[in-house]
Amino acid sequence: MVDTAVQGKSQINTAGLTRAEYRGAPSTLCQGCGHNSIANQIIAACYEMNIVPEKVAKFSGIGCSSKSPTYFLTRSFGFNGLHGRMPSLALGAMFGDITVKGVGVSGDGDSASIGLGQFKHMVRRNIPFVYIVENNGVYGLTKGQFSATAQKGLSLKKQGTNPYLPVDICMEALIANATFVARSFAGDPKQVKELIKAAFSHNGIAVLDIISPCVTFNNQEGTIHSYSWAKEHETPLHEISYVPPRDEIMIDDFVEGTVREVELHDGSMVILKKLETDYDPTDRWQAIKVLEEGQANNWLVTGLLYVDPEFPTIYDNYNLPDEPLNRLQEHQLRPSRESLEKINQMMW
Amino acid sequence: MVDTAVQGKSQINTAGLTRAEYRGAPSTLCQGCGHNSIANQIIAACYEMNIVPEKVAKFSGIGCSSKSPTYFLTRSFGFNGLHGRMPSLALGAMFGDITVKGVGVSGDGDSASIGLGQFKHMVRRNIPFVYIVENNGVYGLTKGQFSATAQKGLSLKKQGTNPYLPVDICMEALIANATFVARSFAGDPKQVKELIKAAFSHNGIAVLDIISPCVTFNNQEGTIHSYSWAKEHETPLHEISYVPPRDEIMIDDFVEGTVREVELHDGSMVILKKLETDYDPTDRWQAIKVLEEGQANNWLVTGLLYVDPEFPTIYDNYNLPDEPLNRLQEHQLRPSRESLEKINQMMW
Amino acid sequence: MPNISKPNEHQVEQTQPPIINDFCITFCTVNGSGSATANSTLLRSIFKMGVPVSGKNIFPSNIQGLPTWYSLRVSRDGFLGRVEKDDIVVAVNPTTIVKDLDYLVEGGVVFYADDISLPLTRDDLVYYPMPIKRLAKEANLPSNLRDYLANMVYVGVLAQILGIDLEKIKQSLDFHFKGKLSAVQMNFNLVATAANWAKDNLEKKDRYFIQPMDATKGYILADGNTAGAIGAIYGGVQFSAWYPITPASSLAESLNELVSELRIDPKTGKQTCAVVQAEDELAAIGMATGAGWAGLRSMTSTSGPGLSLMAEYLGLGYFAEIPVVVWDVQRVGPSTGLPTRTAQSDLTFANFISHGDTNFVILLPASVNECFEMGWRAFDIAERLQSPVLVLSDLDLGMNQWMTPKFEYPDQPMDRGKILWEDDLQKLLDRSGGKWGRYLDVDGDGITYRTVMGNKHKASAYFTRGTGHDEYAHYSEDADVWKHNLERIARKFETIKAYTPKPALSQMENATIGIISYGSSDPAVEESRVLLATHGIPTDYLRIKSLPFHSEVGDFLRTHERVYVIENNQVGQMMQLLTLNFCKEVTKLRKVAETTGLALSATWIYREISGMEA
Amino acid sequence: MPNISKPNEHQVEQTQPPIINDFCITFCTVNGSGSATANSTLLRSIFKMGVPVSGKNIFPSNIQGLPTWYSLRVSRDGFLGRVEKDDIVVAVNPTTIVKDLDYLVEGGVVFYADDISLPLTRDDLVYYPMPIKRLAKEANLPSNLRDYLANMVYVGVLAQILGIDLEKIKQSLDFHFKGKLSAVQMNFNLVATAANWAKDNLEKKDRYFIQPMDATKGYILADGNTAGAIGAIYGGVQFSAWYPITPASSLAESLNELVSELRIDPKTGKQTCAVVQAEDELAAIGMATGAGWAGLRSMTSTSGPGLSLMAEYLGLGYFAEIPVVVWDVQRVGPSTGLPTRTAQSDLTFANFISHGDTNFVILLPASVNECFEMGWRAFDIAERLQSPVLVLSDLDLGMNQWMTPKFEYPDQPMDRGKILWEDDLQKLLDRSGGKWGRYLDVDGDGITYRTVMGNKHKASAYFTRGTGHDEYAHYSEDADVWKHNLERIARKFETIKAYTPKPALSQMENATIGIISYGSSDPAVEESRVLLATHGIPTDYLRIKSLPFHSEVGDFLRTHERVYVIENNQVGQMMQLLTLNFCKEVTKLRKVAETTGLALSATWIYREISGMEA
Ligand SMILES: Cc1ncc(C[n+]2csc(CCOP(=O)(O)OP(=O)(O)O)c2C)c(N)n1
Ligand SMILES: Cc1ncc(C[n+]2csc(CCOP(=O)(O)OP(=O)(O)O)c2C)c(N)n1
Ligand code: SF4
Ligand code: SF4
Ligand SMILES: [Mg+2]
Ligand SMILES: [Mg+2]
Repeated sequence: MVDTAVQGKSQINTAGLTRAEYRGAPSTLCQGCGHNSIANQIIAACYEMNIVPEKVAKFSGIGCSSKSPTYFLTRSFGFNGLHGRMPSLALGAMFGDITVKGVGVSGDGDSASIGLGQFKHMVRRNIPFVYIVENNGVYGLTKGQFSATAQKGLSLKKQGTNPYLPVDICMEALIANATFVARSFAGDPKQVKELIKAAFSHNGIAVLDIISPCVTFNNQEGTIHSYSWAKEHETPLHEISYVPPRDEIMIDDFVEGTVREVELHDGSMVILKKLETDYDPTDRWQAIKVLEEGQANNWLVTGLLYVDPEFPTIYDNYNLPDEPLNRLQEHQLRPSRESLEKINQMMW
Repeated sequence: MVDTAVQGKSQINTAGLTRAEYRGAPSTLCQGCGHNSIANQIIAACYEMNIVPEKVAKFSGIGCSSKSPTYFLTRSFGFNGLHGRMPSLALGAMFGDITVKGVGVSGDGDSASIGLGQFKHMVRRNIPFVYIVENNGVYGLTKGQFSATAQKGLSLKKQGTNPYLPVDICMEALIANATFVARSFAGDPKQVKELIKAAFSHNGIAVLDIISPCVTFNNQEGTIHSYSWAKEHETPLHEISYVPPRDEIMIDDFVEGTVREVELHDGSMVILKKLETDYDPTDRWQAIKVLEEGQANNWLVTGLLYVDPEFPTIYDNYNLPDEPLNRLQEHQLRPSRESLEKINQMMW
Repeated sequence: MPNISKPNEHQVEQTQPPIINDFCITFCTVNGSGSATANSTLLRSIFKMGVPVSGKNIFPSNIQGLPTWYSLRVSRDGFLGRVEKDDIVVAVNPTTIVKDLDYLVEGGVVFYADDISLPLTRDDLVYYPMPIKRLAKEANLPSNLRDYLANMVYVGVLAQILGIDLEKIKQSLDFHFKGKLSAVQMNFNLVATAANWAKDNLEKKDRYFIQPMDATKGYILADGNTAGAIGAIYGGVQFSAWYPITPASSLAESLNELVSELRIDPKTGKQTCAVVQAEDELAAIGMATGAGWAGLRSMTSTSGPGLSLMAEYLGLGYFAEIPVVVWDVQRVGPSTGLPTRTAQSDLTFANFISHGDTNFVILLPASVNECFEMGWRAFDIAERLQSPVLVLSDLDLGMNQWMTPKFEYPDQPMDRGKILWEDDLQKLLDRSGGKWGRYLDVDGDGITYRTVMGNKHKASAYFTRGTGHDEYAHYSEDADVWKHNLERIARKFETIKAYTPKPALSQMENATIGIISYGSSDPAVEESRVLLATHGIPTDYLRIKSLPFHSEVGDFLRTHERVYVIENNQVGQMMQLLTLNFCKEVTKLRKVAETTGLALSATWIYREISGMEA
Repeated sequence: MPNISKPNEHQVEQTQPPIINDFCITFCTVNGSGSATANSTLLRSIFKMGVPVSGKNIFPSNIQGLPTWYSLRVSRDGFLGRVEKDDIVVAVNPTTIVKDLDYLVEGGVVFYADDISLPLTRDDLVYYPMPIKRLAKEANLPSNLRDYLANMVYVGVLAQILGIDLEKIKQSLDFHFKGKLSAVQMNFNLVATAANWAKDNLEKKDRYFIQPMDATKGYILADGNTAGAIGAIYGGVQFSAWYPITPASSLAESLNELVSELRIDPKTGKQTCAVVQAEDELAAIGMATGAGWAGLRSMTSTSGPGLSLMAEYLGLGYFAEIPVVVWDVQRVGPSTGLPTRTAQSDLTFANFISHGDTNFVILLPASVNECFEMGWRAFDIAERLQSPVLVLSDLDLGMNQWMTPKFEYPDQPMDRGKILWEDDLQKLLDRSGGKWGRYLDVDGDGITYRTVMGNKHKASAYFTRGTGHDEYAHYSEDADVWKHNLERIARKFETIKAYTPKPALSQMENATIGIISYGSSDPAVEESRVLLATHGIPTDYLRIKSLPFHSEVGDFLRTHERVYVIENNQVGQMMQLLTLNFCKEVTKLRKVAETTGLALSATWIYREISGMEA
């Protein structure tokens, strides 16, 4: 309905590219790993949004999740950084060319254990960036130890029982004044894809906490990071569709009063079809509340929890040139000889 | 009324000590610095609670605030650690002797900027520990740069204008499932003291976010870390009094229905005299709400925001001996010769 | 696919003598496929037959589906190092077979899964097909386990062709599955079936044989990480904080498991050691430092990236004088490097770690047995020195199974160093006229007396800090105080040499040249010395066991014409430290170093040295 | 309180000749009291009189109320290093006066606030009372400023007694208060009043005089941190991330201020550099590394503790080959150490920083002027080398005001290194038959071509990582790939020697011995050489300006009988690096190193060397 990209798999989108041109190297992750599904949705979203791969930069930390940027968008620059320290790396890099869209893929260990501080501070700065946490409750790459998002009481063979309450990535993002917060589930590809599209259009930090089961180490029935639990308990706040800028919305596609629309900074729209209740994603307080409720009721609340499309970004503090910073040349960067003479005269 | 310690300054408390014996070295902080008042209340609280100084261990990071553990309880062991990394240091140390009470003094830079990750993870582990953040919105010791709790829009002479929303220490603690969260103001010594007493009695992490103005770098009228603003906008949730264990509470001191009582793990009581509204500090959700409200209304909400006296602590995961771990001797620590022989037999 | 009998016919000369208990088998599989059980079963079985063995796992940095190699070396002479060539390849992974065969010696042997299409690259080899899929299928196994169990087919086939005792295989399976009968039976049945199939269908055409020996008495099979953990347990470790990282994780994980087995006080039923999984390495070293300060025998274990994150805290430990043990199970750096490959390249970083003038004791275990020994001894040294002690192990030592002498019970009581409890402090005060200072050098050895948190003596408390302080632990910015304090601390590192392990010397008759090496390069060095001696180059060998250097190192340098310094890194880091400390002898030093992610091999060392000696 | 004229009478012999423009005044105050303005006003005024000066602030690690010293050296010969003794003390702090007077030379001078009770320790001195409180009170100043302004009293008194031109003082105040007339007037009035008071009430009894000279032409007054920031601005810095830390903060803070003055594009009105205050040093180096990767001239600035936190990222920078400039404005370590004192003790740590085999270019500015120069040059080197470049300054250089030659405009166009934009890449592809790899060594100098984020050429993108990778930036765990890649990277550090500053040689006739030093020890070394020469010990001097060493260093060692290595740290860290690199010459090396928190003094160096030469 609102999917404006071409339909066929081998067809060319308005960027002149086939879907295949958005692919990455073959995945080396386990078969069935949630992270692979998410990579596929990133590919689909970028293809459908007609994004030019060269206008995207990919970042990650260290972990199975953090490997995945190699598995999509080969034609984008990428940087697989240090464990827990992707936020700073990405923030610095984005200044190089703010016309490039940044996307980071991290894990729950990477962002909630070692990286909690950097994650929160990046969020606080509201840099335009799509920050995906592939959340499986364990350290996959080091063989299944509990991460900070692991369920309290979870028992794993080699690890014993986790005594701590989990860190809630979305709550952390909200409290840090994130301007776009969403939760989803790798097993709900349609929602993942639409959220990624919206995130790419958001002018600010967009945090996506995606439950992404680790089939090798943490997929026990009945535990919160498993496919089965997530499937059973997923409670979407709405049905989400993304409409790109300049696309006509066929408002009569929707029964009056059954949708909410949020216009993002670039003119694109997020159409939220109401489900049980009417959820307003521009109310930060409601977002916090629905998370608390979800926790109390064992719901996996998914969807766009919160968005503030117009909050100032970090770039607003810097009066940056239109030309990408990294293309400026010597004459634009080195002040004149005379100016140094003036400085010398001032120095005594 | 509930102050059970001796009254006169030179009198001896039930630990056999004078108030002077709780003092520290002379302060080298600026005159009027909020941190000094807080140190004085720590002295007063410990004296009045009859705490034996040797049964307290003091910790801090780096900053003006972190210097203050030298300015109280000279007879307690202390460790002035690294910037932002006090939580881990203290956590490890406390295992040495869990009969010792731990108190940490940190700053907003120390705990909300560089130390946010360690702070949150310490909180999450619910180690019994009094964690005081002397919050002044700036890095005092490095001469007044904005910290992560600095007010948005604050303009300082050398620093320009702070573009970011502040980190809210109490909110961060609540979200991290702290079991005792309070906010106070260095200019409200009575409240500070009673909260410190309650914190010392709490069996779990007790986070005290105390607005403590930096008179040298961040005390401008009308800004949220100044004495004047805090005085004007302080909105106590209740009038708090601490009653030590084994003390009879004269319940008729209070008009029926005007107080709430919370019994802490050691049998002591926190008596909360109702003010405008009836605030229930055992309801985490209310705590979050009142913070949001405070923010919206420009209130400095103070008092005991939240307490859960019975949540399991980190020690509950470890079946530790009654005897302090650091007093165990060789025969208790080195397994027998035979046991090693058994291991050798198992190794092939 | 080449005819099986064909290459055999015209390549393997039947006249060549059999090769008994002296060859290397490499298993080429993919990770996550369950081959580890099969491989270690074979290793254990051969070991049980009294034959020296070692196993090296060459695995990728992912969880499932990429090529993995396991090299099992059988060595009647007890050589345990890596060899450059394989004698036998067990080829189960079609994607790597071409390259895998390249590594075979002339006339080597290939056991291959019969659904792989063999490459035509080598016609000098003996090929044995193995109907892995078919036998596994016929065995009627639970479908979720079939792929894992299938590996037992090659166990059975190899057992039959090489002569591995099926009874020992059964015992090994029993060990592996901790006596769980159904599992043992299910696996063993397939082994037996496969062995039978091989007996009926394959004709022995190669010359490799396993024969029982009596060379493993007094030895055990273990990995260095487990050994380090056991050592720590017997060293009385009371606190460990760690963060997961390959190849160090299993040290802390073993420790965690062992605590509940070995460190429950029989009297009180209470646990005498706490293991905390921290949120990262900065926190892990912070926690361990706190615990060490509070009087606990405290440790952390990590690998290179984690060590980098510990730099700031280690400087605090040095300067505030806090005992703590840090295991660095090295992997290939710089940076994330090759997380699942081995190296000895953190040495100079460890030596110079943290800003300002610092120094550290570094222990260098060279065997699994020594991992155990240094596991306990490190605490004695740390508490004696009151400073961080670093133990540099590596992936090869830490994660691979080694034959090693059995662990020996500590030959010394614990040395808790100069710690004062209430009575001790009172006595000291009585003796000294009331004078005691945390940093007061009473004994003149640079090491001062400490009390710890919880001490109830009124004079016991002091304030610890990373800033300047005087002998009484008071804050000081005074120039002389600073200088003298730093000089005293430096003196401790002279004192401690009486407590740290001296280098091990091994001599040969008529040797005029020497070798210096350390850590996991030792087995390759030992073997290379035999090679060199056979070729007329006898060598003396000094193995460094700890830093700072002992005077014996200088003596060794002085008494040899040339000294080869052998290590597994790029720049020759031990060579650098030797140069720094024994610069006058430097013209004698020769660097023999490389880093490829693999352990050094004796033949490479032999080539390097004999080349330079030529 | 001693009678003022008394000690004077029987101590200062009027027959002694006057001392002109060659002495040291130390101002003893408390911090946070506003004395900094007074002190720098005097410094500037004397400088304006054409007399060489330098000022050193010795301040405590707190904000207010503790003793602080400011030593103002006047040196007609242009010596700028620290001196061990004071000639004149301005005593305003009663708590330190006893010790302060101890530092005075025989017959020195004391200007003291007349409400201080003078100690009776020295009767050889000339004492001048100053009615600071009274004059300040009578001046009718705004009460909130009175205590600060009161310091102007000693400015006036000293001006009168020593002969400092009041007009220059006015100019200095004008400079300080950026022309704010009311402030200038208020301060100057008090100066004038005090000068008048002194004229009327004090009789000159000492022999110290300031007289105009013409020795400051072509020189400016500046601190190293500001100079470094200006240098960076002229180096085209585009991104800086930092975290506050003494003594480095003012570098980033200056940079931040300068951007809005100097780096607004006149055409677009846009800002061409972004300065980000990070949440800590781990984040600062992360941001700077990201920006460097994205093609920005990127930097961070910190001190020891921050450098420790940067260890992991620097290893990534080395291995992933990312240009980034890291300033370490050193303070006294280890650990938090003495945060407000100076040292050169991060050298070996910087050299070996990060796990695994690494290497780094280290620049060693020795003067404020060189801070400027290396400020811009560091970017050229970093982008040429594609690796982190460390600049080691220190507190003495960075935070103190120095007389220094004026900044010279960069004599070379920017070297952006081997960076390819769309057209460049296309040309390269055309040339090479479509072959381009991020890590492919086309030129054989170890340095490969890079594209950066935002390049729209379809072949430009690659994936950067800290794990093993091949020439095309693809993930690889291959042993040979690893080894060759590391070898190529090592080669870059040979190549770069053509780009890094060579050591500076200064010779004397008949010198047979040499001195090697670097950084802020230079002024003391230069002065000590004059002292030594005067005592018959001529020396040659090689000042190291960068690491890795150039061949000139070896030449210098080879051509001198003994070489003294002079530095401000405990273990002799440059001496260690020299030993490592030029071990054959090591018997010639003599360590002259100490660390007390203060800059080295020429007399100390003189005593050390002449002692060893004796
Ligand atoms: C500094 C550092 N410490 C530890 C490691 C080891 N390590 C690699 S991945 C990882 C955890 C990854 O967990 P997560 O981010 O949840 O990703 P997942 O594998 O579960 O997708 C760890 C601890 C490292 N690479 N660097
Ligand atoms: C690793 C490290 N980085 C930076 C510093 C410098 N530093 C000292 S105190 C401080 C900030 C203190 O701020 P805060 O915690 O708010 O304490 P305050 O002085 O305001 O009480 C900083 C950045 C340091 N000591 N260590
Ligand atoms: S180990 Fe878990 S997280 Fe890693 S690839 Fe496998 S399933 Fe995914
Ligand atoms: S600078 Fe600020 S925080 Fe520091 S002591 Fe002074 S008033 Fe307190
Ligand atoms: Mg995970
Ligand atoms: Mg602060």
